[in-house]
Amino acid sequence: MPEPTTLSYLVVAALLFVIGAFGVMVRRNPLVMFMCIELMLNAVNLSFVALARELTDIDGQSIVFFVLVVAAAEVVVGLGLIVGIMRNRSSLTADDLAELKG
Amino acid sequence: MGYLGGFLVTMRQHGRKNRVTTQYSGGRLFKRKKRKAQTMDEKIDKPERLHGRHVLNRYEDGMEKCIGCELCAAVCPAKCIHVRGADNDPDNPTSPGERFGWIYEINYLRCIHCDLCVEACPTEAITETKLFEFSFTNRKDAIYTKNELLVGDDGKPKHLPWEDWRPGEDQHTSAWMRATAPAGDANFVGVVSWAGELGYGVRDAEAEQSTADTQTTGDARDASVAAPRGHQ
Amino acid sequence: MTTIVSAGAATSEGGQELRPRGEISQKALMREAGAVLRLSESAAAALSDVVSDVDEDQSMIINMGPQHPSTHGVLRLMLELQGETVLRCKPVIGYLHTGMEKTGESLTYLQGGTNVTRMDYLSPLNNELVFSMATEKLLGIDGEIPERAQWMRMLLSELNRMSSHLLFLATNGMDLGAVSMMLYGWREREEVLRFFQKVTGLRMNHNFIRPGGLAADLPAGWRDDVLHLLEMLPDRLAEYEILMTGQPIWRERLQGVGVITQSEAIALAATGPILRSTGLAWDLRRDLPYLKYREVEFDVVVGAHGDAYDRYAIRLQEIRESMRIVRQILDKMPSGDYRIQNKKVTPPPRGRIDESMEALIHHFKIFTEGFKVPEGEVYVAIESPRGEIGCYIASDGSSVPYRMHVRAPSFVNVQCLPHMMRGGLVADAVAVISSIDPVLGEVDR
Amino acid sequence: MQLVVFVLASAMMLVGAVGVITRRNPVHAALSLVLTLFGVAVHFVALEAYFLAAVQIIVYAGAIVVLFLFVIMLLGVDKAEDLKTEPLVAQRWLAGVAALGLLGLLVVAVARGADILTTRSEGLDTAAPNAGGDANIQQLARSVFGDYVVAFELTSVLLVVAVVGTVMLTRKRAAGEA
Amino acid sequence: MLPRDLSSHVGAPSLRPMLDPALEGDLLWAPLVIVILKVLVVFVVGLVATMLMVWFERKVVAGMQNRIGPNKAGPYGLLQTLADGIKLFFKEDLLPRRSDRFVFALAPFLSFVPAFLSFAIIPLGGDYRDGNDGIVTWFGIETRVQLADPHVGVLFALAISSIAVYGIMLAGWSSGSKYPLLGSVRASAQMVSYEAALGLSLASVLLIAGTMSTSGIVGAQATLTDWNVVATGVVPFIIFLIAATAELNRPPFDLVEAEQELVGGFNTEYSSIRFALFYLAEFMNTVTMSALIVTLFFGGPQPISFNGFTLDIPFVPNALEGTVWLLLKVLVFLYTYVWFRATLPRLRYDQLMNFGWKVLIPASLAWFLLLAAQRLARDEGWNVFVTTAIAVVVLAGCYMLMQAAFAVSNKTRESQGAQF
Amino acid sequence: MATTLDLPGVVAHESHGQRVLFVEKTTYLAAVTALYDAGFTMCVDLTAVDYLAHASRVVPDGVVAQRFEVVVNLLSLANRERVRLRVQVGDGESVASLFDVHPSTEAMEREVFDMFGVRFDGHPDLTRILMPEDWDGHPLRKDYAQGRIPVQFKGAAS
Repeated sequence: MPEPTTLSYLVVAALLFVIGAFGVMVRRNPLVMFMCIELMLNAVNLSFVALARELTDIDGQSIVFFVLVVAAAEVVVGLGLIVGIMRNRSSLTADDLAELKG
Repeated sequence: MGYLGGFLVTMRQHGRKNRVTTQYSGGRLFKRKKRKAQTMDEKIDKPERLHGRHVLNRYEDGMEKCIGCELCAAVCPAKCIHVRGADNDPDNPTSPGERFGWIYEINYLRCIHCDLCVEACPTEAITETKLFEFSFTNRKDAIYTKNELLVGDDGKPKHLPWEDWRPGEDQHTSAWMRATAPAGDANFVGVVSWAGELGYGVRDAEAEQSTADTQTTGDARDASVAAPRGHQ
Repeated sequence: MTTIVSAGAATSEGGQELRPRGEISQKALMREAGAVLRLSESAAAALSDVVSDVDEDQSMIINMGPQHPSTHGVLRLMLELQGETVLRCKPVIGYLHTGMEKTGESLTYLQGGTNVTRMDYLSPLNNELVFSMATEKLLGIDGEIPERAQWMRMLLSELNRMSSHLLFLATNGMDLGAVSMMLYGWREREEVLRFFQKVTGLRMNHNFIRPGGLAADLPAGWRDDVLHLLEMLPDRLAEYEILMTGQPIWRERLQGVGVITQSEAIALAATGPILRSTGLAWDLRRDLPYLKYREVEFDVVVGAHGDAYDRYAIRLQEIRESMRIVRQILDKMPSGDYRIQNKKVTPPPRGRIDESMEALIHHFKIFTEGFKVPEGEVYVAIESPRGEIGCYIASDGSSVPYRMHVRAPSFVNVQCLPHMMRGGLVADAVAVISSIDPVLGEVDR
Repeated sequence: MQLVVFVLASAMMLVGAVGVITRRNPVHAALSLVLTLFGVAVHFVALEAYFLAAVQIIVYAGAIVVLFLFVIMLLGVDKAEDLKTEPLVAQRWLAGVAALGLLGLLVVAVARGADILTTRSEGLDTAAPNAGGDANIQQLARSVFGDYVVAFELTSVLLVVAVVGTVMLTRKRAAGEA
Repeated sequence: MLPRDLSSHVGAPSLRPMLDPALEGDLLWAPLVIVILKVLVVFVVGLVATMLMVWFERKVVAGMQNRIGPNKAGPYGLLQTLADGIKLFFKEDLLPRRSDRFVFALAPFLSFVPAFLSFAIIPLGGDYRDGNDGIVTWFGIETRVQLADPHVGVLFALAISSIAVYGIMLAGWSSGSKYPLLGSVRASAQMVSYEAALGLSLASVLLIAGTMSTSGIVGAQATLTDWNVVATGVVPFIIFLIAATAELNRPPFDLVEAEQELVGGFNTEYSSIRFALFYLAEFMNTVTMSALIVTLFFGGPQPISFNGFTLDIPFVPNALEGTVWLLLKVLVFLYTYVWFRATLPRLRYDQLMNFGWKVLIPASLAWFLLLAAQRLARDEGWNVFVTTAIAVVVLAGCYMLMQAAFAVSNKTRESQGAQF
Repeated sequence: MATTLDLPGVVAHESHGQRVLFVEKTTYLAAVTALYDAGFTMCVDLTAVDYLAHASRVVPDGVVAQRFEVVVNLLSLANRERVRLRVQVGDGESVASLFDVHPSTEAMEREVFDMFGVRFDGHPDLTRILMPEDWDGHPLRKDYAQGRIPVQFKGAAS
């Protein structure tokens, strides 16, 4: 049985990233857009880990660790923003955020 | 530490005998271990005055006590008693006197067991047993007719299939009647003035309480009639 | 006639329900939010805890009841919540309305006890007592009730107070999640009820206290049974103190919850432990004494904060006070009649029926048509475990009350709920309902 | 064995990802996201990044998505989004084209390095001295707390800033405040 | 004899160490059968344990409340759970009209599966004595009495417990009704909050044990003084116990399903077998969590051993004795959980959150830092007492700072009203 | 004991040792307010009686008996005394609500409205309280037809 190579991991990661990017462009619910960003981050994480093993370098995993933390921070702030905006309006799409321009 | 004190309280309950519930299997006995099942199956003793389901009593000679006067039906706040009297056949009387209770029905879906009927009955015909554990599967069963209410030839209440009945629970069927008999008149406390029941004979009246209340002085008459309560 | 579809689409209580914010004017909202005190709109607005600037889509109206584990029956509270905070509350009652006041108009005074006893089913003897006392007052025999009957009534009334408060402790514990307390409370109450069962033949709904006295004398050995209760309870109460009062979580849950001030309580005619929790020592047993309460010593327990904890503590302490009274009753119980020997009211002794035809006729008359009560009207109130229970009877001279009204303490006390709940959490709502200790049979009658 | 795991995990991941962008209900989208995260975690395990796999689940699935769901429930925005109407003309087509372009780009990039990547290397140095069974974790710890300690401290600052900022954001304004 | 040091295996990436030492080397049928058997046994044991746990809880709580408890189905009511399960199985499966059908159906499994998963890493027995590290030999094959022993075992448990929130949360949300929704909002906040405390108190154990593998943690607790409850100084254990109770949604932290407040919370709309799954999951989780506590703090299957003296259970072979010990220790904690339930009133939601964030998390963090300081002092050769004292002073300063912050915040709240 | 109210249409009376004031509808609110000032701060009970079937009842001189009578029980906590007000209300008439003086009458007045159909002017929320919203009639009126479900018996219909 052939074993998956690093290349295959990278291809899968690329697919994941593209799906995420497409989602960000298409969806209008900011919550779902956030989720799509998470997809993209995960794609990157996956390639980092795959390459870390490929290159016998633990740094790839360290980066992923940082990405996880930053992702958490990002989600917290993002959701905070959404909650803040939602306080004043009942439905929310990304278009409504345009009002923030002032 | 207030947090922990409660733990001791709950823990302490384990061995205690002050249980709320008792082992009860609804009268079912396990076939193989009959004896064990019985010991597992505790019922709490019922007080004498308990208001349970009614019985229609007979005199010691087997005659029915009910005379069909409908007083019980009249006083029933729930209107759950239906009585019709009829004239006795002089040759084969059902009850002493002219009339007897021809139809006697109690709808137990309505009965509130206030026992006013027992107090009202002039002949002590209707009294209440200590039995309340009966569950019906249809409304018809809940309507007891004279057939079910009347005591048997031994003076004991009929044991219907849906009633959970243990030996000894048929005693003191007239306790409430005896308790309310003096109607507050101290002169009548302890005075037996009712006819005997089939199977039990004349039951003693409830002992008067003035004597039991040792702090107070009952009058001489009370003391004289103080008799042990009749556990027949 | 509404169609079935519309009846199915919404619940049928219509105007009795809490209306959504969008459907009421700001003014009405102020008034409603000021709920209990029904202050003027400006005064309500000045109250900082009146939340009026909430959007409707941020709040949610939720039904607590009529089927809800901790509404003590079929009380229905409509709560407007923001998150878990209660903004508004409206009790909707009537789900247990059985027309007992109307029924009372067709039952004779002799049968009436079976009716009123079912109102506050947790303290049936107090209901019977107030009904009997009102009847006796109408009959003009209230001064002639035998001593023993009065002491017996007091004994039963106090024991009933104990059983009712024990049940309160049980349900209060359960509502706050202390499940064991529930069973302990029921367990001790059961002991009291067993005594009642010995005396009256029934655990509840006794119909034992009747106009003119009591149905029967105390059974032999009653003194031992009462002493047994008095011996057993202090230890158990001490256990409750450890389990509940001593428990910091318990105190946290109750202290400062459901606060009501004295003036509010008076304005809402709240009586019983609710009024006393605000620091006002008002107890009809002491302040407008009836029976022989003048001759016994007891303290009126009062709180200071008017919160749920005070109400809990008051009831717990009142059990002890009741025990104190019962102990004195044991000492002072006289002998004699347990029922007035007024031929008009009391049926003749069974022994006399056989002796005299007159007695028999008299017996028949009392049990068929009852005794006639002179025309007039009267209001008598006593202290039930829940507060002032009053009985208003108007008689037209016949043997059934022309109008029999019971002033149910729970019915009035439930009005305090919206006020006590405002600003609390859902969990507090449960504690507050519990601390009111409503009996829905009495609320709806 | 490895291949089976790889295929299954990839399938999970991609199905989840497609779910995220196609499910109209945000809660369903979030659930799909969890599926993806699990797939990624399985990949991590297969790639010997055990610690990251666990952290991936704890942080992503256990906290971030829960936070998503919490907000969705709190705000009650769980109404289905209308995917039929497009706010901008041909947005979807353009997005599709852009995505395809991106994919092409990535594939080209990967393919450029394909010849090195298709060869197997030694893998991570799991036989670190005194590592015991936790080689991966110890190595990671050395890296994070040694080489990248400044970055680590910065992230912690970032987290604090994020928390404080969010608290300020969601705070209800007092009556007087603007 | 295969190499013990499994990690010394270098080479192709592999899942093997995650699974079982028996799978080491070439794939053979016998080990595979053993693994499958173990999976089966663990599953069955889990189910039976849950069943007995329900019975145990009901019986013990009944005892504490002066009741009898189940006594009809089977001897002493042992089969009551089975009877209930059968009854629930045949009940109508209701699907509320406003529910989200897919999620509604999925949620019970999301709750049920993690409950069983975390059982996989618990060492269920094995001989840990005399330097044995719990490996037993079955049919000539070395294996652990444990389904899996991943290196990140403890993290695995944490991960699973963070997954467990989904079942409850989604159940409440998908019911499409208000009380369950309130329940699930409570659930998500509560479980995420207490997970932090759980993880932090775990960190103390990991600091002492120096490994994340459960068998490794057990192996390090040979004598009574080595038990982590002693080694970490009780506090992490207490925090863990409390946080675990909250994580399990058991009284007094059962706000999620608070019957008296939320009519059952997240499972209000559930009936039939779906409800049974929730019910089972809850009790399964209790068993698992007790086992985890025993593993982490009380030496798991290790016998009680002190100062060279080992308490030996007679007539039980060493290989089995571990299981007996584990069972006994787990029983103690099961009893504790039941005891909690029988004794404590339920906390209010805000009190719960306050307790979690303002007491448990700071406390566990502080204790962890204290332990870390001690460890550092020992490693660096500093005076342990002085270091500890300094650490305590610093922590006390932090505590005071925190209290001051709370005081200020409360003051502002009082003057300006709550701002959240 | 507060002195008799100095208001027109108030007739003092005593019933079984209890103080009763017959108050006219017009002075009802004023009387309650005056009593409130005199210390009767708690409105313990408010109910009504429908005297349709007992029109010949005895009322003191100067009081015109009407079909309904609203009965209000006031309590003075300070003086420990009670006073009862009886207000004659004709069929279809309404009386003033005590709500502004005694908020406790909110539910009581609703109950009286529900049971007797007596309306209270100025009550903030005069809806039915015990009966369902779509109920016909007012049950405690004497002319309200009482339904009866026959008790089931085996032998004969009763």
